[in-house]
Amino acid sequence: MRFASCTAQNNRDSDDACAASLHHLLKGQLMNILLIVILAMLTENFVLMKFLGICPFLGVSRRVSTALGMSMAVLFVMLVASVITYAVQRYLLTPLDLQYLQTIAFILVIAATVQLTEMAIQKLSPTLYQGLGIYLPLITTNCAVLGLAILNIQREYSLFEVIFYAAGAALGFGIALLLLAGLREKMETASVPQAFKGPAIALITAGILSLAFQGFSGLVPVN
Amino acid sequence: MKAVTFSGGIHPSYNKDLSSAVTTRPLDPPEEIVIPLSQHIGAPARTCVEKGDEVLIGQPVGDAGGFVSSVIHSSVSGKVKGVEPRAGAVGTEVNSVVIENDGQDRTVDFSGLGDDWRSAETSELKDRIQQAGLVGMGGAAFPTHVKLSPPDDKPIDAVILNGAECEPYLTADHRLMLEHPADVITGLSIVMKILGASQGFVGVEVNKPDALEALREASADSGITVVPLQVKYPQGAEKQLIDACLKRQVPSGGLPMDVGVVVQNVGTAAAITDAVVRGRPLYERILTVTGAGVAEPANLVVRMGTPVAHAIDACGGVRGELGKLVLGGPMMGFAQYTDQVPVTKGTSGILLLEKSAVDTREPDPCIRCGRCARACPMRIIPADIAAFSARQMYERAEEYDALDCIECGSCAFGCPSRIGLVQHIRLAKAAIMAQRRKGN
Amino acid sequence: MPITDKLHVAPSPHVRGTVSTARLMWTVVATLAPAAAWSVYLFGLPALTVIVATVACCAAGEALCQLAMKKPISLKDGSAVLTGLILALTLPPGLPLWICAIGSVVAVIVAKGVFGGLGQNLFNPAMTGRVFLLIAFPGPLTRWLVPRGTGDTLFGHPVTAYDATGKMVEVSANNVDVITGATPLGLLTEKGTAAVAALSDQSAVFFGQVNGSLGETSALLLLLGGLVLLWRRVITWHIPVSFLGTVALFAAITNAIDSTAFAGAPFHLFTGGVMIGAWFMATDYVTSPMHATGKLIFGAGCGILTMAIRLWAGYPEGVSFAVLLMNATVPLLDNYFRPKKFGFQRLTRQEG
Amino acid sequence: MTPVILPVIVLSGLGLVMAALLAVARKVFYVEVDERLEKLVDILPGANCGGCGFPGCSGYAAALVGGSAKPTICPPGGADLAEEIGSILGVEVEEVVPQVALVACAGNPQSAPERSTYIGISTCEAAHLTAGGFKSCTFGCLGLGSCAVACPFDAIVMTDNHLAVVIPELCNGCGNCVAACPRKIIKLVPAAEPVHVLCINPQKAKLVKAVCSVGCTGCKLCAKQSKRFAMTGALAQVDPTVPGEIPSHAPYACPQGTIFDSRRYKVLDWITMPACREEHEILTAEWKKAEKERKAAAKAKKAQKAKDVAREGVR
Repeated sequence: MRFASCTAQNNRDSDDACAASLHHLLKGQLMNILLIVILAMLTENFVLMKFLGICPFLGVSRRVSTALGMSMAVLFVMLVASVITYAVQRYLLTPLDLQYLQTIAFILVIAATVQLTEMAIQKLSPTLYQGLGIYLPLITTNCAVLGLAILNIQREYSLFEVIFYAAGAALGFGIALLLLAGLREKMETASVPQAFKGPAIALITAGILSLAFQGFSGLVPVN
Repeated sequence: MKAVTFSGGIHPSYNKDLSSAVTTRPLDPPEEIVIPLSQHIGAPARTCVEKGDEVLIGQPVGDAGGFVSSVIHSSVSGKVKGVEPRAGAVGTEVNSVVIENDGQDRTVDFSGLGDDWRSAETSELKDRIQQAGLVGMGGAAFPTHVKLSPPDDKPIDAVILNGAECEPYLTADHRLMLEHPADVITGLSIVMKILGASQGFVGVEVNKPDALEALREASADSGITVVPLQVKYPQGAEKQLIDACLKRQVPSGGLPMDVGVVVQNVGTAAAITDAVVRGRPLYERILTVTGAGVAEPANLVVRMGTPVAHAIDACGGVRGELGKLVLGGPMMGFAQYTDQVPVTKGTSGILLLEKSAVDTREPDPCIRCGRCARACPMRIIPADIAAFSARQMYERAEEYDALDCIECGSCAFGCPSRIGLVQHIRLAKAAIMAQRRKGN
Repeated sequence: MPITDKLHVAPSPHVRGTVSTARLMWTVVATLAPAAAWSVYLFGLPALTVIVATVACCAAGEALCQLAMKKPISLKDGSAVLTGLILALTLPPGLPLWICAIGSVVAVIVAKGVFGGLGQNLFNPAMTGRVFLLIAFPGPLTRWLVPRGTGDTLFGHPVTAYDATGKMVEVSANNVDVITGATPLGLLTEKGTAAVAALSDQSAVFFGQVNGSLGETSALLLLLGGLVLLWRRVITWHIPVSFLGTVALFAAITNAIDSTAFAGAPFHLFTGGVMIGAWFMATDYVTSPMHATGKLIFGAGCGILTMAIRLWAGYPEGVSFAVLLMNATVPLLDNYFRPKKFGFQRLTRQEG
Repeated sequence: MTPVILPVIVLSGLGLVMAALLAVARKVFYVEVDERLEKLVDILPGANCGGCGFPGCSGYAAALVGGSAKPTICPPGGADLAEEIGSILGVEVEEVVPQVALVACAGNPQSAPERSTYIGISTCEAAHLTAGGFKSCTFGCLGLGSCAVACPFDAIVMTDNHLAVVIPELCNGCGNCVAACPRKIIKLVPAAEPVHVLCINPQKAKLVKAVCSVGCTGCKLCAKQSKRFAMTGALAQVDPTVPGEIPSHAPYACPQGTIFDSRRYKVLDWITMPACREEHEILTAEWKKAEKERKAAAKAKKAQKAKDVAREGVR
């Protein structure tokens, strides 16, 4: 919207200045976006730094292929849900002074988005649908998506920033999921003691992965 | 000419000087000869003699049991004592013709083509090779006439003779090339004529300079190239030899003829000369009796069907405590449970290892050092395949190209954890093939 | 003479090379020994106790795991000792021994034992132990002794000291329990390149007359050790070269852009854990990729992450985090960057 | 507007919009699901043993719905399950004969000694492929437990004397062990069959005796006791297709002690406890003595009769 004012003036004298400011603006904006993406992806990695969305993180990290599918599903849900919840908050709840309905309204939106994704996946890729199993509908109550929607509002991000923060968060989720899936696939050929097999060793692995991600703390300052 | 090679491979201790200087000598056949009817890849031969029959040297005792099969001849003159199951080289009992040697060495009439082979029809040459019961003498024992009958859509332009003898300890091919270079070269010329190939190569590792020299002299003016090869195991593996000599890579799952090449062992080439020029079927071969477990390592000309115990006795018997008895070389040979197994067409050596040299320790866990993958001449990943195989994950093993393994043993040789990589992969291959057969 | 004894039957091959797991591990231990000895010379008893305690705890931890899992005790293979030694070399001298013990337990039990022991672990045990300690005990882990021969000031900065309760006190002859000073990387993070300008000109960093973790001191000895590993064919060149190369390149570029904010390549190469990391930690067989391409990517990843953490993140040093993070990518790297197998490409036949 | 009504309206509106969206999506992404499939998956045992030959229970269910599998081939489920499947699919079901696996080898290291020392991977397949196995008898159980690993029901015990034993009570007859045994020693037999020949070596007496003291030599003495013993070459086997009951003295007729009778011993005891064999030998001796006496008596009777006849003839 800020660009619009620039072009609308359409004044020859201010053209150069306008271009310069646009350039500056773009550079600043680009840097800002890059920082937001890195922030959401690494420094505030939803799974490994904020411990949100652990259920699908452990549930569908057995195979790299399903993990990839899950990451895509989460990316879609996070993007759509972020945008819709942003709109619901900004144009419905805030004007009507109904902010206290935030949680229930957001869950409604997220649930619908997840349902939509589920139906689409069942139609488009039955194998992936089988692989994801119960964890797909469980994105509904996935605290990562709800957490993202609420963080967007709390941080007072613009729509533009919301989209990139959501994308970064989904990428971060995807990276964590893929790394863990790779590690767990490798563990299939390891002789893990009987007592630690399955979720136990997966949790320990996730813990060490989280330790490693601590290295990213402070990489990007939070606002 | 600079020595050529392939990528990967290992440098084991060769220990060839135990026997490389010992001139070959014929071994008198024992009183009883046991000739297995299955000495080759393919269908076993059908016996064509009965108990009580008199047989001569060179007389067939078994007819080919199909196209991919081989004729088997008597290696002594005497009386057939029976046809019965006897211990074979892979541990199971094999139907064998047992012959009592009368010691007179009477032979059938050998009538060869002499120098007329140059003008003979290729079909006659091939027929003589088939009737002489020739098989690959490097170890695999694949019937030679089958190799010389490629389908029409696979034209052959090059023939390579394998004189690398990259297996440690073995010196049989070395002695053969040194003592009978002309036979080797003539055999190659016959094969080239049969296949209509324009190029002929003999690949020899440079640790046999005298053999290289002898072959160079024998092949002067024949248009055949003697190729010096770097000393590296498995330089003599078919696909690696072709890669080194011609820079052609046999495609995965393919055969040498897919790149227009046929490979024969030098021993087979000499036997081809024997069969075509002199009319002598394959009833004896050169082999090396060697290892720290034998008193006097030697190279012997041994009749097929001679129990290995007889050959060992001829070399001064066992020295010290015997741990392992291996037919073939140490890298790909077969360990035996008894010394009563007979020498067959594919037996290139008898290796005796002392008890102290046998490693009975349990393997350590894999530390993923990657030595196996770097040593693998097929550039597959033995450690991963073995890990999948050990957990019956055969589909993953297939995905990791287990079937491309040539079982050369380079991976297991260098494994710091002493893991039986070859055995794991062999099991995976067997399981994958079984699955495929089931699927079809 | 018939054979009466039962013969051994086994699948081929019937001969084996002489390399063994134990020999590889002890070779690495031996190549690390000079650097360890140097740290003992520099810091005296506090360094020695850390090394001895950590190695002993790691060995005991490993033995305990193997007892619990009813496996044969395999301390002879040297892997636990190596883990202990590497962990010790990443710790500051004078670290309380109970912290050393906790680090050792995390290293050999949590990061290795519960995964099934040698060869089964996914993360470098020593790095896991070190990162755990760094996060759990940030104070003690960043309290550095001043090495022998540098006096009461370090690079022109006053030396701070802590009393027995950990409170910072003025240095005087009577009240000093431990004399400490910031590491070169710590100085860089806090005070910028000007503070270390004098330092980077000096050969002290290279030869090791600096303070820091036991194994962060002498880049020279570590480099020599690494070269020995390369010469003995214990490791391949890929990971160290791509790790060090990436660090150098990254440092050179940032230094060229803004030399007041970013130090140059030699400084980044020879300070902190880059040397020990590139030669001894990132090259750990179990937790690094098996094949050449994967190794190059792995090394480069370590380099980039190390520099990113050093330059921008909250910690002055990033090698251990970088190695641990890249450890997590190893299965994916191994799976997607396999060597091209023989006969994969059908070559065109020559005519004739 | 009261403070209650507005939020209700807002949420209902939001819900309606979402519902409409989903309704459209359902049309676009409609997928047909066979209800019978879910029902079948529910009633199948869920052990995923693979005894039916399909990949797991869900694979079998899919094959059933697709019509490419019979309802009777689930070994753990047995006849009851077959009937249930039949009712879901609406088809008639034939009768199922419950089967159990049997390890047909009793040659422990004393009776069938090792001929070489094996070094290598500890599975039967691996040992079998290395110089034909380390056991003197190339048809004997190697005792490395590949069958026990393959058994999804833990029904196979590896004994201290290096043999595998199937516990019939635990066995569901899925046949995984049959496929796992490289020597084909394990076979499926009717669960109700009490008597078995514990050997599969088809070779002639001389060769069998050279390698094992409890192997079947093909002497045919058992076949004289019951028609149910059928000879395939030089190997006796109980023929499940022949009706009738095997007399309890039949095992005593075997000079090698190869025949096992579950009416007298549990199979695990028979394999592991020397006392069983000792008792068996005593009983055999008693039976032979009785048999001898019976024969002698019969002979005497016959002779007497012949005498009588002769006497009568004289008269």
